[in-house]
Amino acid sequence: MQPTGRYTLMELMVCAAAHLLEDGKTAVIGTGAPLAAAMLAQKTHAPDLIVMFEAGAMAPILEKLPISVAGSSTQTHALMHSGMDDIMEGCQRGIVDYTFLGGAQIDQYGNLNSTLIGSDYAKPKVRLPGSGGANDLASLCWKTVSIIPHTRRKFVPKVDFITSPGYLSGPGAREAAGLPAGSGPYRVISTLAVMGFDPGSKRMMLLSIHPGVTRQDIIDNTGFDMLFAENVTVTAEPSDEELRILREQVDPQGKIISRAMKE
Amino acid sequence: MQPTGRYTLMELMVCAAAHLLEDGKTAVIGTGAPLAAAMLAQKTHAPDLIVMFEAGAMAPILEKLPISVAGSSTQTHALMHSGMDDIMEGCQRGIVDYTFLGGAQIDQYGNLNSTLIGSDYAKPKVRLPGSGGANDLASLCWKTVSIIPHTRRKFVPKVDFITSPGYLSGPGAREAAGLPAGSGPYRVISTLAVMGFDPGSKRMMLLSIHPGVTRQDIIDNTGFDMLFAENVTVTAEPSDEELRILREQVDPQGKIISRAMKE
Amino acid sequence: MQEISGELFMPPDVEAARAFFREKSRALTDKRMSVAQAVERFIHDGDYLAVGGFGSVRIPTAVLHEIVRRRYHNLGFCGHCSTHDFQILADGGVLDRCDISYIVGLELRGLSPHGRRLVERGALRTTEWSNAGLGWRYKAAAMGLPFLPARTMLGSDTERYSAAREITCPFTGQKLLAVPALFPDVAVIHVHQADIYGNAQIEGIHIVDRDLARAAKRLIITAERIIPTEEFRRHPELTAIPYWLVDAVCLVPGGSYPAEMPFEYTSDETHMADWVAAEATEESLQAFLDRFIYNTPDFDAYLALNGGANRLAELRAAEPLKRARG
Amino acid sequence: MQEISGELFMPPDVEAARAFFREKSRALTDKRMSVAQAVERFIHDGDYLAVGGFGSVRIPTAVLHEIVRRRYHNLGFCGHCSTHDFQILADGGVLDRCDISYIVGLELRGLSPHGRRLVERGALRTTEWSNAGLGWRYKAAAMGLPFLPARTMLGSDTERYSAAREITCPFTGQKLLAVPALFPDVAVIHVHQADIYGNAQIEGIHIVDRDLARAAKRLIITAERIIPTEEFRRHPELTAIPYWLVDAVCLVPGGSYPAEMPFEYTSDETHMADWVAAEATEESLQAFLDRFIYNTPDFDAYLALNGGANRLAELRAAEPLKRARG
Repeated sequence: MQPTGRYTLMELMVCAAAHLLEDGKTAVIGTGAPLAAAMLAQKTHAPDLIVMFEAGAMAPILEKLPISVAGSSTQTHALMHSGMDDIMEGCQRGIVDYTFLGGAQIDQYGNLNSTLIGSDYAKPKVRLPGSGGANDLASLCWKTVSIIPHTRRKFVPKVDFITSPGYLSGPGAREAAGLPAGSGPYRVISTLAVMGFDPGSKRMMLLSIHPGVTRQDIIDNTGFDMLFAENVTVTAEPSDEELRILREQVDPQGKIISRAMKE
Repeated sequence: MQPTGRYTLMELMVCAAAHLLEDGKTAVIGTGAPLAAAMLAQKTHAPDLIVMFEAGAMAPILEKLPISVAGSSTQTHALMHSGMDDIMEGCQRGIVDYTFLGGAQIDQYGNLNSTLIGSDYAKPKVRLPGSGGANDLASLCWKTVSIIPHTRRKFVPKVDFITSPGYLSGPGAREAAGLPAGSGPYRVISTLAVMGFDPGSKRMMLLSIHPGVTRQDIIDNTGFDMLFAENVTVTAEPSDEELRILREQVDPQGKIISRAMKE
Repeated sequence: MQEISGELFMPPDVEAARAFFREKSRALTDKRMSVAQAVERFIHDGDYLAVGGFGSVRIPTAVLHEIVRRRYHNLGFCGHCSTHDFQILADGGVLDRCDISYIVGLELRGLSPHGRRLVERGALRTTEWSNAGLGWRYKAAAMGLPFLPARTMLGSDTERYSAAREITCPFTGQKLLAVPALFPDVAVIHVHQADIYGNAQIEGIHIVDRDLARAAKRLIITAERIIPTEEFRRHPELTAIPYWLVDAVCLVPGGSYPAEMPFEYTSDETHMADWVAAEATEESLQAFLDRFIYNTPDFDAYLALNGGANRLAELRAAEPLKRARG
Repeated sequence: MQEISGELFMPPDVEAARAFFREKSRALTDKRMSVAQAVERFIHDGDYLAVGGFGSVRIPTAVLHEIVRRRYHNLGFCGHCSTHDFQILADGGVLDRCDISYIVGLELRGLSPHGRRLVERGALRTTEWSNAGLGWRYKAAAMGLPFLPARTMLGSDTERYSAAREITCPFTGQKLLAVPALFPDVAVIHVHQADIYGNAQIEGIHIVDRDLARAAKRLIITAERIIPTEEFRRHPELTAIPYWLVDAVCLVPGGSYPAEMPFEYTSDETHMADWVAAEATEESLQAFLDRFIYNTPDFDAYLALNGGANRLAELRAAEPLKRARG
């Protein structure tokens, strides 16, 4: 499903993620594609985007892509070396605008599973790491963006385990559960498209489709009924300038952008 | 009531307080006489007494007597510059052995009043500072020592306001209120005597009487029925060595030891 | 359950606080302004005010004077470890309600006669707390929680005249005190170093100021000096307050005077004793305030009235804490 | 109210914890000892263990190896942000129960095959949490409270398989999650500098280690270097852990290897990849553990097997964080 030779699918997704980030806002970011997106945003339209890592680094100047959210590479030239409490409590207080999450499964309400595959908690078919900070960030940050490969195995009617809350069972469910009002899933960036959520039903709704991808591709690769926005656009392709920055400054070794997304 | 010319009453009280402090234990100390006692203890039998101040200084090497519990003089050569949370949460966790408190009134259960004199909270006859950290320390530290002038105005049947809990209404009352088990008033050092508390009734009990003071003096100056221990002793007089250290090293300007206690 | 009757001046509405913090600007902008500009812009009649430091240690004197000079009305105040800070505001008559863990007292300096008069004649609505209790109210707010449990104040009249609530632990069944989150409308903290954006360092003990900076809806920083942002990036372990929490940065050398500033200068006991003496009568107090605040344009002029640079130099020489080299 | 069914391995008995801390020695004594001595003295079969750092960052590798080498039984473990630390203990078969916010995963390094096998065949009793949830469990313990309220985990299966409890705020009426205090029997934290008594400095982010050090009943410190106590008194702002919390101080240069140590050395990705590869089968794993742990006397010998001082020098050269001068 590689759209053209000018850029990789990952480069398209990283740029789509970068475009979501506003200047002068805060984001708690993990490793991998989301961090490449944040770095690209800082080097283009959002120089004052404040990047935080859940383990305690605040507003670093990133020199290389970290492999751990607590590693030295998250702390270079930081404005503050703090702790996980300060970061997570800031999220809970409402000062963190964006976060990025991944997962093994996602459903139409944006609920994410990164704990297990199977039906028996005590003896899962596949044990995955668990929440880590994902549940906290999905619960507390204002806008959650998920990046996830678009297959029926991952876009499922019902996740095997709700590790991190999306809109749970639908409208009002987050608030009823005690989660902060007005927070929740914002966008899903997949290998096929960019999706948001219908304000009324809180169901996933396709907003833009990647170049070369058809509606039928979406339907064939989605395990639930995907809503389509009234005017679905084509996902903006990376500009040559964005690609140059990505390849020369953000990820010169191509650790992320030349990687195909694991399925 | 000055017992002899060799030492002042305050010197006797400071030494009595110092004798209570064990080596290698922790104490949250305020300013004034208790601090002089802690410094004396460190320079005599308790070199490794750990002194903390409620505002955040941990284990300083004290050079001069501070006038504020948050001042620079509480922080000189400290092992850690922390915050009030770290100190108070340590008390709540159970790692602080001793604290010293004063007050305008004390009753037979060791309840202390430093909030107001009068019967109408909204329009007190005399407004005093309030709890400060006293309620916290009296609630959370293992052993509370009070230093207070011995008069009927201060040793009262019922304090006008329980600012800081002693044994409240008697046996079991602290635990029933939710306060930590096994904590509470330990000693009261007055201008006339040293008192403890009867294990059964939790009522104040005289343990040692200052030189030159009579039982009748105690009765005349106490507003409630004071219990007397089976063998009441005479409060140990300061040794020449203790006086030398007090006068030359702890309080060379005589700010505390040559002061008569305010009544 | 003990009857608890105190007035809760600031309900712990965490959803309203989240909505406020969502809209608060996190932009990287030069926030330097005069104390007058900061006060005018970020403090309004009726606001609930909290200040950092510890009464006679590291207090934002210039802002407190400006509040009095502008004759604010009906301010609420968090009387947490407050001595000279409360004294300035109480003498200036700008307060109408006060959460109290410690006011009126001046530690070893005795009691404030005017502060006493004010409370004794019922001129302030007051609610009682302990130092830890109020500190944990800031921490609850900083954590984005409506309350924190505590094991203090229980069984005392301090609890009875507070606005806390008793709860039962869902695990142990034990009785605990719930202290409500306190989100001050505005907090003012005096620090050693800040940059133009609001990143701030506090030297020595921080008391409760890390939590207060996070709990406050608006935050004014006064600083002994402004340093380059690069200094924060070279020593991120020393940053106490990151810039996105801060609304105003005011350069005020000597800004804690007459209170002490650890590592900088000690307190002016003479002037603070004069202040207490001036409170003897309403008349003497008004004359004192006229001289030192109302008829004085700003903090520098106030310092000048008290000996200015020479006096500050004496107080610097007497400061016990010396910075370690390297 | 959501049904919550997870097992609570460590009930938050704050009175028992207070009684323990009351008796714990606060004496100023030289606590230096070998890793073997510290493990033998302070870790026992069945203990509930917690480690500082973040899985592949600042972990106490020497102590983890010694626990495996001594073939401990039925340890409980706090799987908070745990990657290589959990991997060592899980591969060594010393665990029988685990609180989980993150295990089995190795961040960008993939998943641990053996860790997966262990959980998938039900060989570990497990309870789910989030990173903040487990971190706040340490903080509740550090604060001497039986629980802290939280606004995470609510409504998710993470909550359902946790051992938290839903409560109602006495002020706002809102639903909150109560996370129980966690007082580990023993915690092990690797730090940059310690003195012989246990005062410790951590450089860079502290993650949750300030709270963990206070929550743990017994605390083993491993340190890159031992420095004079005077250094702590010269820089009290850098002290993360005061000596009276500490039971043992072990000097272990390179002690976080193969995990990274900020400001010191980066991680050995080759060796960590070899470790994952060795987990392919039980046989290959046993051979690997024989070579690197069971048949290896101590951590220095383990380092030597991996290139020793030369390898460590390469990793030091590759460390991104440089200390600011002055």
